Amino acid sequence: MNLAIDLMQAFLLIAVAPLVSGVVARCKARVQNRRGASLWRPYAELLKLFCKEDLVPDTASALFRFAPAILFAATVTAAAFIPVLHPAALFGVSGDIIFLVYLLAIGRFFLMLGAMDGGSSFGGMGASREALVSALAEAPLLLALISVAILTHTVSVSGIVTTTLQQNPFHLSAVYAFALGALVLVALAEAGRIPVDNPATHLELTMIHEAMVLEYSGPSLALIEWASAIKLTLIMALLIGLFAPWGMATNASITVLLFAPLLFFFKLVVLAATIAIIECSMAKLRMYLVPDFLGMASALAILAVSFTALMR
Amino acid sequence: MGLIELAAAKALASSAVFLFITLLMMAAAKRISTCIVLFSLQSAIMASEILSMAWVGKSAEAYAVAALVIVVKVVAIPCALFRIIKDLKASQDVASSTTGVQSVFIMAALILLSFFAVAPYAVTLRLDEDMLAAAVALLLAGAFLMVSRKKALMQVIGLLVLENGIFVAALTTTYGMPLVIEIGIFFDLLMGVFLMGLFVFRIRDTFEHLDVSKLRRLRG
Amino acid sequence: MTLVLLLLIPFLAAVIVLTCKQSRRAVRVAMTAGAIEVAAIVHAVWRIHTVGVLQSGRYLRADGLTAFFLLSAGLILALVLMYSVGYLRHIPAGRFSSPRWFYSLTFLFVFTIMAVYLSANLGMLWISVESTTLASALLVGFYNTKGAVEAGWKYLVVCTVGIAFALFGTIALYLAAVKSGVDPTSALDWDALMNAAPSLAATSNLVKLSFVFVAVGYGTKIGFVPMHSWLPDAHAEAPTPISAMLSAVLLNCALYALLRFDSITSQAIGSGFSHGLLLIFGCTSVAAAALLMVVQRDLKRLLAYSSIEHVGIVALGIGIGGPLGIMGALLHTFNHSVAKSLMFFTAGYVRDNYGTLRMRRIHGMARSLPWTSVGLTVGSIAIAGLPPFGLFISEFMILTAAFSASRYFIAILLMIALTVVFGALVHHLQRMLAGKRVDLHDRPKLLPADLTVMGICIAILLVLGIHLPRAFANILQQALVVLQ
Amino acid sequence: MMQIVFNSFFSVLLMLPAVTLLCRRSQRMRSLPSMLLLVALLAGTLVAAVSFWQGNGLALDLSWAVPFPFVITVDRLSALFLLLICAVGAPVTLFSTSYIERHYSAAKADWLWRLLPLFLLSMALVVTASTAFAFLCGWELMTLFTAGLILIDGDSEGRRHNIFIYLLMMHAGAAAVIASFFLFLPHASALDYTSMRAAAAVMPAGLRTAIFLLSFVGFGTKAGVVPFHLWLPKAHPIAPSPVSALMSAVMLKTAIYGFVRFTFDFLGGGPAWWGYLVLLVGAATGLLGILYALTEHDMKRLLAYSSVENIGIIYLALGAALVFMANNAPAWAAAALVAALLHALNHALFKSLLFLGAGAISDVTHTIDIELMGGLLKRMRVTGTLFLIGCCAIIGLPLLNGFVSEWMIFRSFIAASELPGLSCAVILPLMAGVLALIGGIAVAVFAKLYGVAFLGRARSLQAEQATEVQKSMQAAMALLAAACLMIGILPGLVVTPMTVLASELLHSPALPEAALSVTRALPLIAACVAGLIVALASFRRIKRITATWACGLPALTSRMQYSSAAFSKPLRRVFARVYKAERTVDVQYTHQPYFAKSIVYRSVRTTSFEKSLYRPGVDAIVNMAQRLRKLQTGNMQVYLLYIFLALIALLIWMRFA
Repeated sequence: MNLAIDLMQAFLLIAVAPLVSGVVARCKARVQNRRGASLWRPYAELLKLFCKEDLVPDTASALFRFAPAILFAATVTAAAFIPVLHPAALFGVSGDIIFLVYLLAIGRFFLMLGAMDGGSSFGGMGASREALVSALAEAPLLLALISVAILTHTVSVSGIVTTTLQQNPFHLSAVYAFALGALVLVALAEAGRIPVDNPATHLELTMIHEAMVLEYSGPSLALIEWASAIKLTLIMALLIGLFAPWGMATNASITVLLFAPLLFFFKLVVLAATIAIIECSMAKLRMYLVPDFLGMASALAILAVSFTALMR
Repeated sequence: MGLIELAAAKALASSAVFLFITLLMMAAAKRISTCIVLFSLQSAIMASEILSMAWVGKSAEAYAVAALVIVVKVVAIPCALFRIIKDLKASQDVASSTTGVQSVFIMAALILLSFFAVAPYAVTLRLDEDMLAAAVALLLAGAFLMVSRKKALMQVIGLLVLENGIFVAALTTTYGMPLVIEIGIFFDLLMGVFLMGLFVFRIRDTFEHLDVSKLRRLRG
Repeated sequence: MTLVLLLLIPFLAAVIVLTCKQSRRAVRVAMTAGAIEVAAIVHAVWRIHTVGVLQSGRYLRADGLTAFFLLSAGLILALVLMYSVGYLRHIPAGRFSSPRWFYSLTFLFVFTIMAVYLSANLGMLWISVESTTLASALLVGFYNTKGAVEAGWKYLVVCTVGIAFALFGTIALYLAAVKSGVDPTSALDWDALMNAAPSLAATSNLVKLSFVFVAVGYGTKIGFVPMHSWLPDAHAEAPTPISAMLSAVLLNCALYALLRFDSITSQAIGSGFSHGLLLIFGCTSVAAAALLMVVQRDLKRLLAYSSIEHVGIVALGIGIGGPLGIMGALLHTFNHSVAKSLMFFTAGYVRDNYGTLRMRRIHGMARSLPWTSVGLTVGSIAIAGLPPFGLFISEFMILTAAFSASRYFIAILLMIALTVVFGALVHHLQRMLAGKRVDLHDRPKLLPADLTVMGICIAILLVLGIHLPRAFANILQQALVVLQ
Repeated sequence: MMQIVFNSFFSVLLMLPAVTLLCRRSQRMRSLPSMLLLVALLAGTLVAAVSFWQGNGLALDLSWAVPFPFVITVDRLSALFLLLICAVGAPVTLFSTSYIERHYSAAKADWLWRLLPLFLLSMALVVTASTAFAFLCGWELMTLFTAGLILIDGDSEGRRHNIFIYLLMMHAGAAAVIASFFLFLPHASALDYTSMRAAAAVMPAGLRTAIFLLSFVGFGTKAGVVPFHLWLPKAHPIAPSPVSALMSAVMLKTAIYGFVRFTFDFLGGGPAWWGYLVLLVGAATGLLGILYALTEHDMKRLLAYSSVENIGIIYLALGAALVFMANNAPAWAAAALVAALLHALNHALFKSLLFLGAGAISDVTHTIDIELMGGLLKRMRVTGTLFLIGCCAIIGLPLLNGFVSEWMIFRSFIAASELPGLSCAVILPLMAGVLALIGGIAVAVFAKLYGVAFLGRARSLQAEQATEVQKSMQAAMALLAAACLMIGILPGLVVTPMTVLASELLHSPALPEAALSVTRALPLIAACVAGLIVALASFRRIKRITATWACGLPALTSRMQYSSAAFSKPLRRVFARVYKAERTVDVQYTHQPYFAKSIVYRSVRTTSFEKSLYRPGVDAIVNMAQRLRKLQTGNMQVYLLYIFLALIALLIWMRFA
């Protein structure tokens, strides 16, 4: 029974990912008082791309074709780590936060190599900027997760969620605040949202993620787009799991199972709205200000970790 | 016989003073030949002292040593040195790096220093203090002469004075070492002087001058 | 009887070689005399090994310590004679510098060295050490060039002055012995003094005075640092076989004499004072020589300074004392003699081929003189004290003794000095070995004799580096017993 | 039985140089030495593996031959490192059978085949020795043979200077190691490991600290820890590729072995500040190593600096183990030690794979400058994929062995939060941040290396005409890649014996379950990821080859691609203070002012340890020597004065002593 729920959780996360990016786009449109595209447009886009031809540049090697597959596989496996409805996710118990971070690293690494295989300057530019962002984002991400792990005395994601479930929501320690701050900043960098990278534009000066996937088309592009959507949802689910898991189904009764997904989806929409508001209220940071942005995230993470020991 | 006893005792007592006088004159000397004469005078004093000791101690060995001293140090070596000077026709100047007055003062200081150095040993070993002081003074004077004089021949004379010092030390403390050792030391001394003479000729041939302080090719 | 033979052969050889006119006959006579002499040495060492102490007449005596030093002297004599055959054939025969004179003076030099080792009496010991100076002074000034004459003159004067102080020390010891009741006629004999040593404690400050003078006197001959200034000039300007003899045998002679005095003084007033003095000389020698080797420009002067450094190490070995320390020091003298003679031979070949010894002007040795560069590299690795060769073993022994006597300062100083020396050697070596091939068309080629000489040296160093042969270890043990 | 195989392994390694002398003449037996060496190394791997798993201590006593006790025993720790030497040595030999024949003339090849077995023998001797004399012999010989191997490749001015620095630093390090061995003497009867262990227990604290610091400096110099890393980027790149693979992968590990043997086996841990010192130095080494690697475009120098980084990571783990020991948490100390040893083994495997890859590329394109490479994956498919596996492993991506050891290091850092002490509960988790930063930058460095060298358009003619290397070279690299994958997916195979080794060494209870949870989860998750990749890759899709989008320009040239300098530019700006780069741009104009003929941009790192730390030291020694040299004035009177002054000084000293 548990295996069924875990698999269902994973598929739910993968399926709902394009919807979440649709919600974010809709919220942005609403904030900019535009009507915005329909919520289901990302699905249509993925379907369109899957039916198109896969163009491969002549200079590219086999790696160019395998990179999207490896990226998608790694992101999906990472998604299996995150508890959504029930605290025990598919790999949630055995896998842990370090494993999760390094799985995301696989995807990023192969995306960078795929970009450089295209042989054009855009790929190199995107890869070098992605290298900058990911090099500086990895430390605060890991430190923030570690601070939460230290507080809950367990390293596996499900373990963290179960212990935070049992805690009373109102007297959480200051560590959670710092960790949440650091994780939000890093999440924006990882998901490639506004302050760090502008997902909507093709302007060479600003794009990081878009520059890398410029050469891709057809099913490969679909896989990449879907994978980045899953990554966004995965991070939001992680934030929810770590900091606001209440309402998850602890026992397997049907009524709770029906109620839990609704609550989870409501939290996702709230997060999507906040991202949309952040995107509309801020302009993209200049490339050489991103290190300061991530520096601030690292400072928060370091504070979180040192406070775990001080507050003991 | 009393007279000879008296002379021997007097010689024993006063030879140290004569040695000091020769040292001071050697410090003041300007020409090499005067130094050679003073050296042979010094050796003569030493020989007289050995003779008196032999007379007092009645040991045949001491007579032989005294004879050796007279033959080698008083006659043979000075003649050899004079012949070297004549052959080389080198300038007689001593070429000292310290002026005459300074040398004398330094020599006097060395003599005083030797008295202080010897004081503890003379008392504990019940030795004739002033002769031991003379030995140490000769040693230091020889060293000073070799360091301050630039001429090759003066180095030789300095070394001979130093050897004299050691010989006097041996003499006064133990009334002479076994004869074979004494002969061996004399033989070495003679060979040493002979070789130095040979080298002085060689320096003369290769460098055309005898000023030791100019031999400075081998540095570092 | 064997001891008298040891002395007689070199003296007769010196005379006979002087009489024969053509240099070819002189070389042949010298070779045979050399062979007989080496055979006599080996026989004597074997007799000492079996009998223990050989005594003939009042003035000749040989015990375990003598045997050990005789062995190294004999080995180096054989190597030098073999090397000199190749060396002399292209030296212009001057008035004095003909092979005839060269071999007669060398055998005179060997005669004096044998006299030093075999003398039973400290007075005789002084006389023979003084005569080694006289015999070798002519050899240093053999070439009659400006540098050689200057070096010879300085060597003669400085060493004679130094040795004079040693005489004063000997006399002081004689006085101390006579004053504390030893019969004057035998007061200088080594056995008499060793037996009466405890009674010498009464006149302890006189014994101390004598050891200070002896240390400064023989120290000048050994080349401890404040008194070392003559050594680089003499070794650099002497003909190569002679500088090998000087470095490998003469330093050991003076060291042997100092060891004799050291054992008497440590019997009399305890080893604290004498070993303390040796440690002072050892530290100054090792430190100053290591630094000076860094800035040397001439290959032979570099080797001379390395001899000073190794003598310093031997002094440290003895100064630290203990069975391992002294055994390490003795083994170090043997290894160092072999390694240093190998280095001087290769330096000789380099000078023959490149015409100069200034290291900045020597390039491309590896390609133009392959065998000589092998010898030079092996020699440098050996004197730097690296594993496969004997010096690593003796340095290992000395360091072990230093640490177990918890003398940390000395051990650390020694290791820093060894590192600086290693740096200096590699720095000079790599500049000489590398570079393009220099065509040395008309230069003399290596004779098979030269190759065998280098081969023997390398073989000995390797054997001593890996496994101490049983017989050699026994001789070393016997020498140790004498010094204990 | 094992004893016979073990003895034969040693004797073959010893006799092999003689064999190469014999078969120099005959052409037919050219490959005999390599085959013999390969067989010997396989035997060695077998022996090491068996004694590592079962822990039966093999012993070989050669004291009869040498004046000092010379005993070789293979306990578990030695077996692990012997396994490391032989497991990396065998593929490297297989690689060099064809590499050396193609790259070097007959004479040089013979010298290489003489010195290579001796080099391996000296390392094996260092790792299995159980007396000080044997260890030190191996230690010094190892340096000599490496210098010989490097010299074979050529002796130009620059190379000789590098070798000189290498020899001098190794000798200084060896002096420190000798001192740390001998400091046991006053308390130990003989210098063999058993009596040293006993002596370490009774020693005063001051002496133990002295031994620890000396062994840390001595082995740190050989391992390439930051202040002493000067020689590593100078010596590794100029060695022949198989030799630099052995040096980087295996020789650095002998230093780790030495440090572990001293700190954990003899001294058995010490006060907490030892741990913090090692942690600090490890962090500095890791960060500086990877930051210097970032700026390199010479492949072998980049890999050498990345070795410095990985040594830093190993020292971080060792530091953590020391801190755990000080706070008496032996279980977690054993876990940290296992992490360090596993990372040493992993680094040996993937670093040798990368160096052999670099060797294969230089064999085909005759250059190791990645700015002249590009698009090699299309032309050298097998080498490209194997190099990719190596890069993924060194970054620590989950399916490969790098991840397992880094995960364990992270896990032990996190576990430190449970310790009562305040300082370790804060410092160690923060060190996890430093390790993550090092990992992040490593991803950038190896993305640059692989992207610029293997992907995109070929940047030079040689890269254009590159062809695949020989089968034996590919097989060697494949072996190493397979080992990386095997440990990556089934870590239990290697980790369980290591846990036994660590708990034996630290006399601690079994490792905590949490430290090994990854070894359970890895196979399952690996299967899931692999399954997904295969499913997606096999999805048949219509594929059309077109030209890369060039924004309307007629055609893209290779110069339009991002070069390695461009790729690392953003990160170099972030860490500008570490480099203090000196940038020069010189433009040559054609006859009109606005039309530049060529623009050359050069940026050189000005900060270097050599200028700020080593140069002043050497100059001080040389100045002192010059002043001392002036004392030898050449004037004889002055010499006599020295003697008299010495005499007087000693007389005065006598009066008071």
